[in-house]
Amino acid sequence: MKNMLIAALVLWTQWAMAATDSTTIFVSQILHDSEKTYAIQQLVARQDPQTFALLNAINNKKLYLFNNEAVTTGEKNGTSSYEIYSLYPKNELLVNKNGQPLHTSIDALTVVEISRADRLLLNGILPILELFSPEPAKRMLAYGQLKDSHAPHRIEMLQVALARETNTDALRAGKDILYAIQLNTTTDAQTAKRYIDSLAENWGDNAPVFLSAYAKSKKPFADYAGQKASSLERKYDYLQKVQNLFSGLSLGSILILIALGLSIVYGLAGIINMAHGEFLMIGAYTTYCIQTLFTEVLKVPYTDLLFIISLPLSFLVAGLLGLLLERLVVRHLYARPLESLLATWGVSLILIQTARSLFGDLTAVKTPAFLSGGLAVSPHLVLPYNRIFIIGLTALIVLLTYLMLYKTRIGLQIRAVTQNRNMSACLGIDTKKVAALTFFFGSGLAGIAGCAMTLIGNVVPDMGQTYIVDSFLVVVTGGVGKIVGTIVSGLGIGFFTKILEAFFQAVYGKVCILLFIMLFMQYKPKGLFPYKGRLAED
Amino acid sequence: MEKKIYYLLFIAFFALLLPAGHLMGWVSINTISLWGRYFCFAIAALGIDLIWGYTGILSMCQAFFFCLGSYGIAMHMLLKTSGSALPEFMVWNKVESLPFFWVPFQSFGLTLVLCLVIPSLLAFVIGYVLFRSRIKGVYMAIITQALALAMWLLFLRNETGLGGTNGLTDFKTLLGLPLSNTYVKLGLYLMSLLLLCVAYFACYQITHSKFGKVLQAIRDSESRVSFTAYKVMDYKLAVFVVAALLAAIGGMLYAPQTGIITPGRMDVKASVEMVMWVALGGRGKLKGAVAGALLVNFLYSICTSLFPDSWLYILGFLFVITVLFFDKGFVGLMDNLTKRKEPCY
Amino acid sequence: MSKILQVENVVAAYGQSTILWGTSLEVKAGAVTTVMGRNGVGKTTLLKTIMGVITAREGKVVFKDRDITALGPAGKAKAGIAYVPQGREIIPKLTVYENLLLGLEAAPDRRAGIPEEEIYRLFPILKDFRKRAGGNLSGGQQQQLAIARALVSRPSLLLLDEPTEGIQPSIAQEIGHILQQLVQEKGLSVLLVEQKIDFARQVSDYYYFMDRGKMINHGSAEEMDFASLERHIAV
Amino acid sequence: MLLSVNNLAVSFGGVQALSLSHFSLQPQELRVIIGPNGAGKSTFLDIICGRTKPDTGEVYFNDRAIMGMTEVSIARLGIGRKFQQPSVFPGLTVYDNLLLAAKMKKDILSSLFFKPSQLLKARIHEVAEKIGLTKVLSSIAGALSHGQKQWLEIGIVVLQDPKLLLIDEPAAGMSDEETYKTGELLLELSNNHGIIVIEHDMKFVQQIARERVTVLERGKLLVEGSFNDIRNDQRVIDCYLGRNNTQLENL
Amino acid sequence: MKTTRFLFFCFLLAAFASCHNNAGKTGENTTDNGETVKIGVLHSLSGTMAISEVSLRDAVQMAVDEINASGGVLGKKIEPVIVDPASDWDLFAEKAKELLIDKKVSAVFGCWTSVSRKSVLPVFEENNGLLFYPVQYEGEECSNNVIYTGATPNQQLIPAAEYLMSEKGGGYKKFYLLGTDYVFPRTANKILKAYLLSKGVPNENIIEEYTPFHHQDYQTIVSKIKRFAADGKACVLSTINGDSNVPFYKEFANQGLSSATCPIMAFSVAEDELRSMDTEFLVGHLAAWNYFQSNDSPENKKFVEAFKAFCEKKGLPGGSKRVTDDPICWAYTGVYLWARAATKAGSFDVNKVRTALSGLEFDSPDGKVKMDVGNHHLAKPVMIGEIKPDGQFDIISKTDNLVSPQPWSPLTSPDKDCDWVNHKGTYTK
Repeated sequence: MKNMLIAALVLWTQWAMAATDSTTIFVSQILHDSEKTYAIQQLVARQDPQTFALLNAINNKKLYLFNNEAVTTGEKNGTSSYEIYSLYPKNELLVNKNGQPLHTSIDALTVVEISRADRLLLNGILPILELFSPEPAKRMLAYGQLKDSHAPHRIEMLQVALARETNTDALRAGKDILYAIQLNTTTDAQTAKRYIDSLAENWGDNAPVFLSAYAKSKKPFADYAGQKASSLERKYDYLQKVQNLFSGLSLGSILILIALGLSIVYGLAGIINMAHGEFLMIGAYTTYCIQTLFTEVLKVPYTDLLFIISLPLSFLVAGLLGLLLERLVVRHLYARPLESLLATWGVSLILIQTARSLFGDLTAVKTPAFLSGGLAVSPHLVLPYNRIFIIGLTALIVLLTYLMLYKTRIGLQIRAVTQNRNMSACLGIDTKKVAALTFFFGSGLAGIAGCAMTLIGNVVPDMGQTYIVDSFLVVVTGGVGKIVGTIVSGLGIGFFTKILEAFFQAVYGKVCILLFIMLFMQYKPKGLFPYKGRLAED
Repeated sequence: MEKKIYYLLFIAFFALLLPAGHLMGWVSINTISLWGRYFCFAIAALGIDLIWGYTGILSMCQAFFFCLGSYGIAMHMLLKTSGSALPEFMVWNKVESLPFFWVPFQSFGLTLVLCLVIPSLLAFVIGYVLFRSRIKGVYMAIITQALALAMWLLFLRNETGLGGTNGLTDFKTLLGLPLSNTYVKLGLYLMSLLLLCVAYFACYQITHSKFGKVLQAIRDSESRVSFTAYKVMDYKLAVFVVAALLAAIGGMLYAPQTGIITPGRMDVKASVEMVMWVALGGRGKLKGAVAGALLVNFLYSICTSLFPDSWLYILGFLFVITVLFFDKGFVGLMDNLTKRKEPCY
Repeated sequence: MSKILQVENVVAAYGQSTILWGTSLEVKAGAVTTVMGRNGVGKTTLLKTIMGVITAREGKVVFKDRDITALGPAGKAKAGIAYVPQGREIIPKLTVYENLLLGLEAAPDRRAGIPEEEIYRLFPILKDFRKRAGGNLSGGQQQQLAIARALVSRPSLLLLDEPTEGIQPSIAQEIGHILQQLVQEKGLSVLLVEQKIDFARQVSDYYYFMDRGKMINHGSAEEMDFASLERHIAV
Repeated sequence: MLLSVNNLAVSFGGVQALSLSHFSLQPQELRVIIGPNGAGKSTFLDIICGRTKPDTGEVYFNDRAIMGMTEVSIARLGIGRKFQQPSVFPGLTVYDNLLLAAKMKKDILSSLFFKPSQLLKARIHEVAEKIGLTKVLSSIAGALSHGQKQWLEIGIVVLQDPKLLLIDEPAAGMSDEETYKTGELLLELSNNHGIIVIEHDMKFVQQIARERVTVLERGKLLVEGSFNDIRNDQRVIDCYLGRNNTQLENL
Repeated sequence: MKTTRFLFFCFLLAAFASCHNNAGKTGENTTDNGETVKIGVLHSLSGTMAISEVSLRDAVQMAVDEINASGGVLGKKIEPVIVDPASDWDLFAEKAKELLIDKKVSAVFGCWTSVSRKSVLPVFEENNGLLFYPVQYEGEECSNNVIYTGATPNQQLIPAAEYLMSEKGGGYKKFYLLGTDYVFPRTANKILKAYLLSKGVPNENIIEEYTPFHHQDYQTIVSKIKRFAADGKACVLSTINGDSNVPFYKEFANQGLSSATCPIMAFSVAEDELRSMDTEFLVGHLAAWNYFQSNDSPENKKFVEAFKAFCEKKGLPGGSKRVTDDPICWAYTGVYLWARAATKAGSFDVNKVRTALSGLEFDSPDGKVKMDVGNHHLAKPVMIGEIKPDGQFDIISKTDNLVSPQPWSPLTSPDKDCDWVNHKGTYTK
């Protein structure tokens, strides 16, 4: 407490001392409701980087008073508390006495109202203002906007800003512009070549554009720039291909995740479960409910933990509902695949409508922080974390499923029961229990898939329908009841879809995939991995 | 003999009594058109019963063939309605001249021929590819379902030149007769009824001929049929084409009575629903297919008005319960109720 | 000889058609009891009813002085009855070893594991084919596997349904030997359903004749008149 | 020569299922093939009737190469097949089962406008009489007993009026009496047809093997000869019949 | 035998049931018999569109309840006939016929998608019904039997594009027109493109792209946008529909794009869609509408409160957490417009009500709006909103005056216009 007081005192004295400065006076006018318009005009005219943070806060409508000091909010921490940055005279993160960032709820801050008209005064200096924005994305945008600038003072400003730059992406974007401007202004051939090299080496977003523009000019080393530009383009195309493959992998993983449960239920139990997609929906809604329950009913602040615990819970909930379905409906339909298709279709109608009346409409789940954004493998190759997570999850689940089915007693029982129910019973297996368990497991897998799907899309009652036909195709193409087949065909269809999408539009890609599968079935009518030898005959 | 009387009564009721009721002012034209549309569905359902009920091939793309018929006739009507101008949707789609595949549909005769030929031809090609590689059972169901999905997506695209999601709508005349005219509606209704009767009779003949027995034999044991020197593929193909034809005929009558045809009629759901009619009515029995199509659609119409919030539950439970407990459908259920129980082993 | 299984006036049916019309039978402990009869008289149905695959509508099944009529197949398996059905019913996509593992499901003590040594001594072919899919074995091998699988559960009663159907003579003969060996060495009780007199004569201690769902004659091997037996099976 | 086969070989998943250098059959000959389980006997029949495609080899039927033809064309040439597991049409009546099998034009149009002639009806009743199914002609085939189905299938094959009948384990699941009757039926058929029978029941084999018996082992021809030759052949005894076989001693 | 008889009687019963359904009222041409006047509500309560349309049913119900509570119209209580066309376009036509022919309703409030409107249009024209259509649409239509309370393209698209190009809007120079593949996005983009070209935006700075309904996988498209936006000053004009939005915005954020680098201006994202969405990725992006819940006029505050209270009282999903948005506001306003017009005309007759609607003014939650004299559309203000974390919009721009509706965009159909007073609907200038 004492320390706090002293700190406050020190801060206050600093502010009081600086108040003699006219800039400080304007700032204080802005903060304390007098002559705001005039003060802002003055600050804009001065173009003093020291005030940029403050002006930025005005522009972003994030200017607050905290302990009588101008502050703005930074990173959000939890549901309602933020990091706080002081704005003037110093722009820095406020810390508490332990040196930890200070977190404050938004209610503890007093909003400084600036009218829209006043905010519009900033338009003139916005480009350079944003150079000093605390958000890297805005800085990047600001660098971009200086592209066509030839005003020397702006270049200086750019250099100043780059000197302070900490974010690598923003730094690259800034350098991109700087080198480009310098390249275009220089008259010396060797210097030009050096800048060309720097541009290419830096490889910002605009580098190919600048280089090819330069290549069109009659300036020295124009051809050289052209070569560099096309080499960058080639590199970029190559990265695009990698990105495409990654997209295919991620789509394939999703398909596998859905098809796996389907394959177990359908391939091994002879049930075409048209309601499988609805278990996916149930898994997604479970995730949603857990989040709502904790954050809105129990008022616990949101943490990423909620998503982690929803994973097993969505397995459980979807599985239990699957169990219920098995008891009520599917039990009567073993070994009648076509009837099971129709009955479960009816069930899926009911489930969708139930979800609709329970949850009403479009909902979505908050993506955990550790899964937002992406892994920047190289400047132009960003692999989103949520997709990486899904790929990893799929791999893990495939592994667990494999172990469960082929290395445990229950797996053996499942395989036995699904191939010959009566004989398994005669061998002493409780077939009802095993069948129910199979269905539980299959539906549970769909539930996990649903939980994972919340990372990508929204949660809607008919979300299950989106992928269901594709997943059936995966199962059929892979060969019924074969995990390996499901994996290979899931990945195959994922890759092919993405590759074809690069050439055609999504729809035509899909039609092509289907034609391809039909042709494929011409010589592999029982899927990729049919059973061989005597087993094949029936 | 008694049986025949009821068929005659059925026809008499719908062919005479209902129109008469309309002329007397008891039955609105809307009800008449409604039943006319149900008859179109029933025609398609007969096809499904042939291929699924009798031959045991679950085809989940019948709605696609249904729509091909509908689209054909709709294209013709739309061209007649818009006269020399381009159909409206092409205008906002930035299409400047009539696409080549629209041109033949300017003639009614050609339209009729194409509406029948295109679905049969497609069914032939699809059937040839699928049956050649001996895809059957669940594989057949899934692949045809995926096919329906792909076609649906294709028809949804505006580039396809068939009106995209909006489909084709706002037809005014057929053969120069205004579609809004009550008597034209009545005529279409009677036409549908007539064709339903013809289709029923034809299917009856087919299923009671040796051809029909071969179909059932294929359902029971395909390999035995081959070893008995029948070309299984020919038979399957024939019945697949016949089913597609029936669906297309149903579709052709459907479009003018409904006034719109959209890809929504051919999505995955639509095909499964069509199969559902037959399942609910009683697969493997022609009257089951007709009964299923008529009753389910009737329930759909009634329930969406009477119980707008809960009809899906009602129909959903009906589906599930029928499939679970009355696997022979309405007809089977009534057989059980009315006939003395006999060994079913 | 004490009796291990007693079937009293059992009536059983598939759906509407009744197959067993009050069948009674006793199986002696430590001996092979054979049921014979023409095709379609209900022999297989009798075994299925004993095993619980078909529920008896009337009558009782008593096993080791315990009424087990109401138990399902799994319960009966656990009580100590092993069943080798007609057509073997090997789980086709499981390996031979996995099929054997399934035998353990009904064993009184799972942890004891498969008595591999004994099984492979009786059926050496299974050792070589341990990792093959059960469905890829030939008919004779499958029959051996089915019996081996039944033995893994250490049953006190073995139900065998036409073990020689479609089996080459040498293996049929071998199966006969093994059966005799099991009965003699381990005191296993066997209920055999068979149509071929030759095989039945090789192994049986006691005979029943069945016609139209009922036992019409029975007697021990010694007192059996095979001429009249063939007459019964004829018609 | 009704059927001759040269250098036939097929393997499944790397395992040689059949490798037969030569096999031939005279018209009106009844040939029994025996051999251990898995010796390739059924595979051999499968290849002849077009169900399995061999890797190499030639099959001539009436001096016509039939390899690569479809099941249907082979069946039309006059080869009929009875399977190990009875394969009939369980949903149709016994009469319809026989009707469909009867020799006639089998394309779609003829089927559509087909009307059974008196001659055909008489023929069906005649065959039904022979296979003892007259009383159950109008019942559904699925409701027949195992043995009746076996006979119905034989009836189906007979009505096709093939020149060559391929019959796989007709006695399986039949009592001795039924087996005997089946044997008599086959013998009668062999007056007009070439027949290949696969069987394990040695008593049955003895009954019908008037001419030659072929023994296959591991896909290869082991020995061919009269029943008595075979019965006493040491190789056959070792691999198939077994020593000290009480059943055989009864023969 | 008996089965056939049974079946026959089933059909008999069914046919009679379907006749009975409408037989009672046949012969009576007036609809305002008795104490009540019927109106039809034709919104999907199941199927894909239920997500959006259920709220509109609720809004209509609320307006009806309010009017009934204050004494009804012309002394009669309004009796809504609610049916469920189940997002099935054929069923829309069927239900429209049922409402008009069998139930003889005075007006119908319904439809959301263009295809549903196109499906019922011939029915309304044939039977001279009156449809109040509350959703923003693509224009190029002008039916005498439809009252369009939603926006025409010039009331939403053009002001939004104008704003983005303006200095204060960010001065954007490159435009990615991304939409779901159906008539609204297609027409909207046609108009937008014409507008942008007319403003001197070079053709290569405009990209048009469409995805199918329910598209979920936006990886490829977002990486295209990223490249397009690399050199700055690019924005996305999105007509993406419904459930494709969240995957799109999520992918957008995941690939490192933001509202600062490349804002998305959405024409189909309103408060109701944002209600329980995770708005984290959407914050800062824009939307253009005629109404926002955050509009802080007293009328609107009252309306919002009333709507929440209504939903809570009726036990509708969401209860007091429900929000209002543009279509809800216009669905609600539509009922009042009809009631006012009927009162003004002194009759429920369609022709009279229609005449009375011409030029009618009404104080909607959005402020004063006015029916166009000739073209059956509503003149209203246009606003641009910025998405806030709580799923509401910060109104950052609003037109000062009402923008008059132009069903035929002068940009794409300069020769056409619509007027039902001086011309017979659409005419060539």
